[in-house]
Amino acid sequence: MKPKIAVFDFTCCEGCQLQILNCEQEMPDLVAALDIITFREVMTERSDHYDIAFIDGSCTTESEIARLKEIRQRAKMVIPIGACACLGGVNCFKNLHPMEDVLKAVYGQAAPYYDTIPARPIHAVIPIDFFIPGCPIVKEEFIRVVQEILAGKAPYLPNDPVCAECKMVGNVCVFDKGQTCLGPVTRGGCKATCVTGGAVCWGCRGLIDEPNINAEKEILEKAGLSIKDIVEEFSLFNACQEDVWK
Amino acid sequence: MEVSRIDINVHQLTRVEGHGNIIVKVSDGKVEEVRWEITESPRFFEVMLQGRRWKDVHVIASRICGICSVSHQLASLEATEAAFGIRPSEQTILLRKLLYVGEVIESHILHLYLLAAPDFLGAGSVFSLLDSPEHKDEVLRGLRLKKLGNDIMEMIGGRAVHPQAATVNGFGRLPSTEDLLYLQGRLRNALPELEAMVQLFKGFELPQFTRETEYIALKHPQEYAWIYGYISSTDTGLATLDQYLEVANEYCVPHSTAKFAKHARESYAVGALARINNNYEQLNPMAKMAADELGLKPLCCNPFMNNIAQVVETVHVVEEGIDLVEQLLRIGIQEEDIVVPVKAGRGIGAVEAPRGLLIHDYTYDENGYIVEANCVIPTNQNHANIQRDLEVLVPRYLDRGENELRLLCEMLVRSYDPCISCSTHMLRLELR
Amino acid sequence: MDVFITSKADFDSSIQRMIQQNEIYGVKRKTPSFAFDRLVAAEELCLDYDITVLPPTKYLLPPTESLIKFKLAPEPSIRSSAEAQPCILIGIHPDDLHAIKLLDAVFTGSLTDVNYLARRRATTIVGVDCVNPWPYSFAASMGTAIPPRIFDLWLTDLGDEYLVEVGSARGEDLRKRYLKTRRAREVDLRQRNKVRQDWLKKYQLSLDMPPQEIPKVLDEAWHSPLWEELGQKCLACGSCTMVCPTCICFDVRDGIELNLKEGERYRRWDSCMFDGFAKVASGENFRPTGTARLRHRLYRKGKYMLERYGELGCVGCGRCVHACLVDIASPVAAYNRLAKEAR
Amino acid sequence: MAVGTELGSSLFLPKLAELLKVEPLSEKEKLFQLRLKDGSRLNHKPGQFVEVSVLGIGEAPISISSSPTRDDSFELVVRMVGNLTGALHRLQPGDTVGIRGPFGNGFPVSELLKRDLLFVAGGIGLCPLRSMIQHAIDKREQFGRIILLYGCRQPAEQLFRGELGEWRQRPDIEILESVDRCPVDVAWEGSVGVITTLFPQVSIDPGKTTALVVGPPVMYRFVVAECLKQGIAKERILLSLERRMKCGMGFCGHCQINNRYVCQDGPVFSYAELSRLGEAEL
Ligand SMILES: Cc1cc2nc3c(=O)[nH]c(=O)nc-3n(C[C@H](O)[C@H](O)[C@H](O)COP(=O)(O)OP(=O)(O)OC[C@H]3O[C@@H](n4cnc5c(N)ncnc54)[C@H](O)[C@@H]3O)c2cc1C
Ligand code: SF4
Ligand code: SF4
Ligand code: SF4
Repeated sequence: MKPKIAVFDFTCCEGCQLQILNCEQEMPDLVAALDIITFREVMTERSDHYDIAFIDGSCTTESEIARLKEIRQRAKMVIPIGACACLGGVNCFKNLHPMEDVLKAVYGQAAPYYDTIPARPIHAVIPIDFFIPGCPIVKEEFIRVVQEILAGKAPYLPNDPVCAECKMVGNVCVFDKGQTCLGPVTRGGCKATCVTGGAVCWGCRGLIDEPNINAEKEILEKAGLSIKDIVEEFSLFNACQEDVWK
Repeated sequence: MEVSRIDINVHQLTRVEGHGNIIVKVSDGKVEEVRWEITESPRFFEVMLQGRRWKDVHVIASRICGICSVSHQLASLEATEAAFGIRPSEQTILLRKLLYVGEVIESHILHLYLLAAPDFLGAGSVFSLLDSPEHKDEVLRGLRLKKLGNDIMEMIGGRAVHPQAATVNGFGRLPSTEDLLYLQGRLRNALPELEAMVQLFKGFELPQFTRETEYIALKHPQEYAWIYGYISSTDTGLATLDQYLEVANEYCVPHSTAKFAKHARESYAVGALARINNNYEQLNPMAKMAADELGLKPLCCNPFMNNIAQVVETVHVVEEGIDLVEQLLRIGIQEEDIVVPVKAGRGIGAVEAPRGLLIHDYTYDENGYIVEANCVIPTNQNHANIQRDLEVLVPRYLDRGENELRLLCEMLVRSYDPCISCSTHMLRLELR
Repeated sequence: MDVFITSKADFDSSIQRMIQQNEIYGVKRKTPSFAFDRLVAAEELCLDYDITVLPPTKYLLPPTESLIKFKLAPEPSIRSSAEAQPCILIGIHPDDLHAIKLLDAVFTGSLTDVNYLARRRATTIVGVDCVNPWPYSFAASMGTAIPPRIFDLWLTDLGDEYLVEVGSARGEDLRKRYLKTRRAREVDLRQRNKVRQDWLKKYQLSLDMPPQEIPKVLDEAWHSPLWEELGQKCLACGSCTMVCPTCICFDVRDGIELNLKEGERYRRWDSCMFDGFAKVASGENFRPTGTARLRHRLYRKGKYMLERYGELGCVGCGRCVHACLVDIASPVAAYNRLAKEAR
Repeated sequence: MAVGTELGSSLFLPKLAELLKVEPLSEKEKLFQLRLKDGSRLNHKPGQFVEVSVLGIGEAPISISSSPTRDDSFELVVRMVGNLTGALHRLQPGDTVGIRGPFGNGFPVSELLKRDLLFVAGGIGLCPLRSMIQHAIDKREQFGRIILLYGCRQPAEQLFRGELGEWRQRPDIEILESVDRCPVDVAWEGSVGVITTLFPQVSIDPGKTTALVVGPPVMYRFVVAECLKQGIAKERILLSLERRMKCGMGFCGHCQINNRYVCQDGPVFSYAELSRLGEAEL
């Protein structure tokens, strides 16, 4: 029996769902191996009988909480995908302001019609079975997770920092170029794609299980960042994980 | 057929980016309500940009939209560069244009094959088309073209969604000559596929529905404008970028989390059709032939033709890509020092995102931190026009019955290729 | 000894011909450093480089490498994927060649790793003396700045010419096919000895003892406070091991296709500095702290490898010294400090 | 240089083996009987282990729990703890797995000849010991006394209950059993308490005895102390260790303890040797 797959979008840029659609070469095999039954962005058909729910985006409204609870009830496996769903991601920024102010400022008189709550990752609302981090998710990792689930394996979640893969692909460390990087404390598995792509690691895959935050802060300071800059660096994708890095 | 009562409530329209509803109520043969409603949760990006260092700004801006992340990045980079008084090198501009070609191909093909085509082929999704022996090959062709777009973005930008290489005044990583030669081959090989795409869409029957409106797009004296130009309107002619606020009058409407916009009339349209209506003459030869073949001529006021305009533009950008690669090979890729002279100031960046005119407007302090940011999103500019189109379409097709009318409404909205999540992320948050 | 001289101009055109007919990897600029990469044109080759980001051992033990391929249907079957394409590595420094000597001892000793052996045999090694030691290297004091005799060809930069030493039949064949040489004379050899002495003096870091003494120092150092001091700063990022030419630890994983009919087992670089490296399925972690891991790494380099394979596990290239962002990975700093503690 | 040697067959290439029998032993452990498909014998020594693969899932080191003195099949006991072990538990007789090895030194059988053997097994530790126990039973005349101290957390976790019953019948084997705790409604004739409580119940001749100890890491320290107290020499206390392992050949580095590789130099070590290794923490 092919597993029945649903893909849901919450508050996000939908780039992670797009990454699924970007598996152009694998698409025929994916369609053959999976029974994709709900995927609003590309499907009109839909069904509520799914085994695995992939969730893109973070939870930012009351109605999304309700929707998540319903998904949890129906799905055997819930797998958040992407920084917004796994970490809260960039959405967590609005949490820094009181929600009534946010609403009033935006909608004025109409505020009571709208529903906004502090942004949060999916696991803060419902229990999850696994997660695929990244902003956006890495196509190859998505495929691998699907393969492992199909094979009856618990999917592998990398816990080595980005630096390790950055070295494996042979990058020159950006600290050597006078830039700064969150690679030493960020969960690898992306092949250090941002450094390889000419940028730095912004921490989109979240922190590793036991990050040495003090050591990281020390090297950022040594590289000339102010406390404010360091906070910004961490808060780009990890604003909701404040308790770990503050 | 006598239709006295219609109650259409499309909750979360499918095969579009983001969340929107279509509500149509007809009773006793009278149209009581036609509403295009946006329910996407807002994300307040303009506030997020406030206080950020210049080097992170385009990284954050990219996250406004996963589908047109390159557009947001480039508009953002242009705004920052304008604020700092930077003029990027020829190489940087060529590479940006090439990156853009990748995005336009990917985005248009995504819409044409994965979102729109199922309507014309009577399917619910591309997945069921892949299962059908009749359509499988067409879909595979679409996927190949889509991959071409993604591969260009990967090679030039680092990856397809939220690429990392483009930075203020340059590229953090440059393609090699072999990369460019490889792309050249890939682009050339795509030409026959484009021909097949044109034939496929020629076979689709589009509703003959027209409604005159204003079309706004960037315009450039020398080229079909993508990432540089003036603002051009089919009603009022040219305007400079700093007049953008007069053009895009944004306003809030009840029950929508997105803002609407108007200019010379009560609504206007942006996007592929708006571009062709403004810049038809600058299309490449093959693209013009495709336009001819598909019966697209300015001024075209059938919103469903936006699909066709995307087909034509896809042909155009592949040709443009071949040309850009040749230019890059001619000048030879050089490593450049990326110098960024930070200073206080305001800058505006404007690009034609696949879905239409996109503007970022930043004000920086002397240390390169953002003081104020404003963004005008394509789909916001289209919401009002979609609403007006629906208001005219519904009474005209009332006799078709509820099901067909619902499909027509959906197809109409879909033909704008709306990017709803973008459109709600730019709500201004003024905190006191 | 077969030693020859070739002019630099001739050498460049030889390389160009070599590139046309062979798969050849050489040292190229990778701003602000250098890297071994596939050569496309002779002018890309930099033989006066200081260091490469990754050592050339990446061609013998690649970051990921398929070990076996299998089919599950219709009948289960497995085959080895040990295979290698012939290639030439050009520009290997003496210290990196010492590392290869150690790898040979590990992988072709009492048990043979055929994946390694296949690659090793397919690889022709053209080395070069290090003219510009980088500031983090301490190879001179490790005795690894002079190449071991396991090369096919060895180049020494004599100004306008290279001195070319032939180390194997394969090297001789390469010389005959591509290089325009004359036999070296006594003065050339004297010149080589002289420049080598000059270069040795350029190393900025040095071990305060003969390298053979390191194990003795370590014998007394198990409880040194140094481990704790360094260990708590460790990011467990693995950078120090990833860049090291003698680090060889790997993880083994299975991959399977979406059709569940075929797949492969592959190995991938691993690091004893990762916190999960010694963790078993029951949750027990046999090296749970940065302190224990850092100590293990430096013992392995300075003692265990020597005891097991007859070669030190550190060749003094200095890559880890520089790669470590918190400045704790340096073997030379640690060994010198421990020696001082012992005195 | 060895580089000139012939490319042999890859040590990473498993042989295919057929599952002949799958038998649940307890809630979490199953016994697997296997035979190599190419008809060859495994040729292992008691105390060695194999790397078992389920293709597509992975590989894990598993002790061989049957004696080479039996037939051309061999037996493994696997506790379900994760991916590979979970996949094994889903297999049926007739299915195929991959086998590499045997690996490791195994018990030093020739040094054990004529000696009294004190087997101390904690939980699943009985599995590797069973290969040696079977061996000693099959060649009973070659060894002195055979004493087995077997401790589990509770009666239901006892493995090989049938075989234990047979051993208990034999006059030439002495068996003492303990459980950490026993539910009130379960009949239990052995001791209640940790395994070391069994020591005072046997009298051994320390000069003639070799202790063979396998169990969870926490058990080792206490059992070793007890053995020493009984006067058994450090060299005569043998322990089998578990470490993370990926290759079984001393390449991958995971199982290293100081300069020793558990997969090659072990898994059986004397306490004398382990006490010199700082990382063994014994
Ligand atoms: C010499 C020896 C003999 C053994 N004999 C037996 C026996 O007879 N019977 C028995 O049941 N068991 C035995 N074991 C233990 C058995 O090998 C493990 O239980 C088994 O490897 C678990 O594999 P798994 O795939 O089921 O577990 P998983 O938990 O799924 O682990 C899978 C793999 O992941 C790796 N892993 C574990 N933790 C981490 C982490 N934190 N980060 C990254 N990777 C990790 C492990 O290396 C393991 O190979 C023995 C072990 C050794 C060393
Ligand atoms: S660039 Fe970043 S990820 Fe790469 S090694 Fe340096 S710190 Fe680590
Ligand atoms: S331990 Fe450091 S200095 Fe020594 S060989 Fe490895 S990377 Fe080079
Ligand atoms: S020693 Fe340095 S380079 Fe090595 S793991 Fe620790 S922090 Fe990383």
